[in-house]
Order: sequence, then C-alpha cells, then structure tokens
Amino acid sequence: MRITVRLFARLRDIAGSTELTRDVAPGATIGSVWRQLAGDFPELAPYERSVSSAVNLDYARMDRAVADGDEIAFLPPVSGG
Amino acid sequence: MRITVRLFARLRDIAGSTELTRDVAPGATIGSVWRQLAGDFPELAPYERSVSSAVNLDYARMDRAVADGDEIAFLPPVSGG
Amino acid sequence: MNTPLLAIGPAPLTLEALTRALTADDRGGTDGAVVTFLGLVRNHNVGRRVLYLEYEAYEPLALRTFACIADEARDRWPRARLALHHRVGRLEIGEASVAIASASPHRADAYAACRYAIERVKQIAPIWKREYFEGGDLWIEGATADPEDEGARTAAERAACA
Amino acid sequence: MNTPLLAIGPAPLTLEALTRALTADDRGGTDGAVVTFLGLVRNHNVGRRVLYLEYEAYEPLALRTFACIADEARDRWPRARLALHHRVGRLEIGEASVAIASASPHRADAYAACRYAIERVKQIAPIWKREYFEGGDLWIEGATADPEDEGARTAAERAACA
Repeated sequence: MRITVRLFARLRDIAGSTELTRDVAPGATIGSVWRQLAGDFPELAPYERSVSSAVNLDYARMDRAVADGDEIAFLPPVSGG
Repeated sequence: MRITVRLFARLRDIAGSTELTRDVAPGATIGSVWRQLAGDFPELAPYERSVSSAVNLDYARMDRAVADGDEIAFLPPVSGG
Repeated sequence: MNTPLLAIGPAPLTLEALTRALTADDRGGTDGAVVTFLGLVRNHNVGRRVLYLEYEAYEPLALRTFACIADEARDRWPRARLALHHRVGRLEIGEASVAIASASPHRADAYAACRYAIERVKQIAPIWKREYFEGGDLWIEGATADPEDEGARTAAERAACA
Repeated sequence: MNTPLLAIGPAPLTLEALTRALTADDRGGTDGAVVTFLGLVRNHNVGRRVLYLEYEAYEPLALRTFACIADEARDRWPRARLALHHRVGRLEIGEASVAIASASPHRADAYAACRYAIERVKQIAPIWKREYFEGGDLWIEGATADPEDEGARTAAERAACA
C-alpha cells in the first residue's frame, strides 16, 4: 500500500520535507508508520509521546490501521492563537 | 441659599422639568431637598428608597449638607448598558 | 481623528474606533489580547416586542463614573487598559448602545476587565433607557446607583470570573 | 463581500469583517451582546525580545477543527454563535493572529463562548508559530492536540467561567 505522510513545523524541518510517500505493509498502523519514520529521522524520536496524528483530515489514534491512499499527518504540539 | 435640582428619566417626567431652582434654609441636606420635592410632586415619594443623589457631579449620601449654588441631581435606578 | 478612551454621546459606536484608541497607546507592543463587548438593542424584552429605545444620561457624571470604573479595573488588573463608549438618544433594533474594549498582555486580564466594566456600567452609570414597545413605552429601572456598595462591586468581580 | 464565519489564511484580520459576518445572521434582532477577542503578536516572550512570528497551519484540518469548536460551543451555549478567523504567514509585532466573535441574546453566554473558543484553538487547532527573536528562532510547542481529551475540554470550560 502507498500512503502520503504530511509533516508540519519542527517535524517538517527535521525530515526536510512537507510531504513524503511511503510504501507500507498490510496491517500497518499510524504508529508503525511513525516508528518507520523515526527510524529514518532519529531526531523525531523525542516526539513519540507528544505527537498527534490525523488521517484524511480527521484526528486519529496511533493504533488506527492505515489504508492505501491515506494521507497521514503528524503534528507536533500546537501553538496557535 | 439657592440650589439647582436636576432630575432624570421618570423623575423628570413626574416633575415636568429637567432643572428646578430651589431656595433652601441653612442646614438643609440632600434628604431635606428630596422631601421638599416629594411634597411638591407626590408621585416621587415611591422613589424614596431607590433614588440616588449627586452633588456637583459626585455621588453623595442623603445626609450630606448642601451649600449655596450646589447642583443636586436625583437619579432613579439606572438602566444603562 | 483622535478617539477618546471614555466617551458618551449620540454618535454611532464602532469597535474599530474604540480598539484604535486603545491600541494606539501600546507603542511598545506589550499587548497580547484585546477583548471587546458590544451591547445591542434587542427586539424583545420580557415578552414585549420592542420597537426602539431612547437612552438618556447625566452625561458629565456618566463620564466621571466611567473614569471611576476604569480606575477600579486598573486597581484589580493593573496591566489591563480600558476604553468605554456609551451612546445616548434614539437607538434602533440591532444598534450598539455601549462598546467596551480592554487590552492586556494576557487574555485572562483582558476578558475579566472587559466583563467587569459592563457589569459596573449597569450598576452605577447614570444612564437610563426608555423602551418603546408595541402598545406603549416605559422607563427601565434597574439598580440603585451606589459606587460605594461593596456588595455590588464584588458581584461584578464575580461575574468577571475573578 | 461575504465573509465566512470560519477562516484561515494570510489576509490581515479585522474585527469589523468578523462581527459583520456574525451579525448579518441576526436579521431578527435577537442578539443583545457581541464579545470579540483579538490575539496580538507581543514584542516579548519569556524574556526574549521578539522580532516577528511566522504562523503555519494544516489549513484544511484547522478549518474542520474550528467547526468542531463551534459545535462544542453551540452544545454548551445553544444561543451563542461564533465566528473564528486565524491568520498564517509572517506577522509583525502588534498584528492580530486570531480574531473571534461571539453573539448571543445575553452577555454571559457571549463572553463564555468567546473565551472557550480561544482556549480550544490553543489546545487543538493544528497551527504552529515560529518565533524569530533577537539571537535566533524556534518553533513554539504548546499542547499535544487531542480533541477527545475531556480534561482539556473541561479546563477550557473552566477558563470560560462556565
């Protein structure tokens, strides 16, 4: 399955791009996508406990299964307002 | 002593004028001015407990002595805002 | 045009003028929050269909009372600044009778000072509204104005969530 | 020009546009109170002299989050209506990053809904600011965004004095 990963703010700076494409195995979850990403970019690891995620413009939990074509977003702690 | 009395809102409607001139005896207080006025306009009497007063643009109590030339204002319960 | 921070008169009220008056004071950029309040004329009041209102004020005492309210707010929230405009004369449904703005480094103080100010205006400003409704008209009489009534002042602070 | 009730984008924010969008809804004249909030860029933050900010957002999710906040506020204060605009891009000191307006028949609900909304924006809107200060820059990171965190939601209600 192929998914799109979107990254924001400092996560984007660490990874060096706003959007990545990833091939994932069946049974993949948002959490497994995150761990794969943190393997590629070790500076992401400290965000393990504070990151939020969204799938196709809905906030979602890390144990949520991903499907082919999903847009997964990883969001560092927010600071709007 | 001669004082000016200013009346507002329903008090003005009852007395039929916004401003009255009154001659008062030495020792007069805001309260005695009010009672004189309520004698002239009995419909004012029900305001005895709810009226506020001011002297020369300062809120003042009913037992405050008045002086020649004072501007005394009687204010029914307010409803600004 | 220089807009005063405290005003009462017949001119229509605008938030833009009010907040400009307030933030013009802040050349340093220390304000992080501006909270405003507009009171509007409603078309209904306790079951009566309202046609319009007429506001009357003892204007010079009202201005002094606004200054007193601003002082009270500054004592309680020293970093918040207030602007307060009240309108008099005939007001149609939907028009603003009162406009208040509060600016402060942090939002909690700005919200509290702005809310406190409208509570105090209703308690102690020498202003009256006459309601013209379907079938008649009457003077609205609310609170006996007494700036020294600590119970009322405390109630205003409570409403401001302070 | 038709101003949407919920918006995010690079255009400067004005209270006038926001309150017009909100009160245009009220053809019946039932609103008695409008409360607004402006968040401004401050020149200092925890001891750093701030030069300017850059705001970034996941814009489509931010818009959905604003709609979710408006729904929450309507559940809690059914007669209050909200408008909420957030800006992105580079903002100078004193400029508004967020503008919120709330209208309601009575002022208590308008104050509460407006305060609740800014608390929720700070908790759950996918928006980030990068602070450029004298000597460097950094991403500000506040709350972990979780719309289902009841503890955070309750804290926002408490801040709104509800």
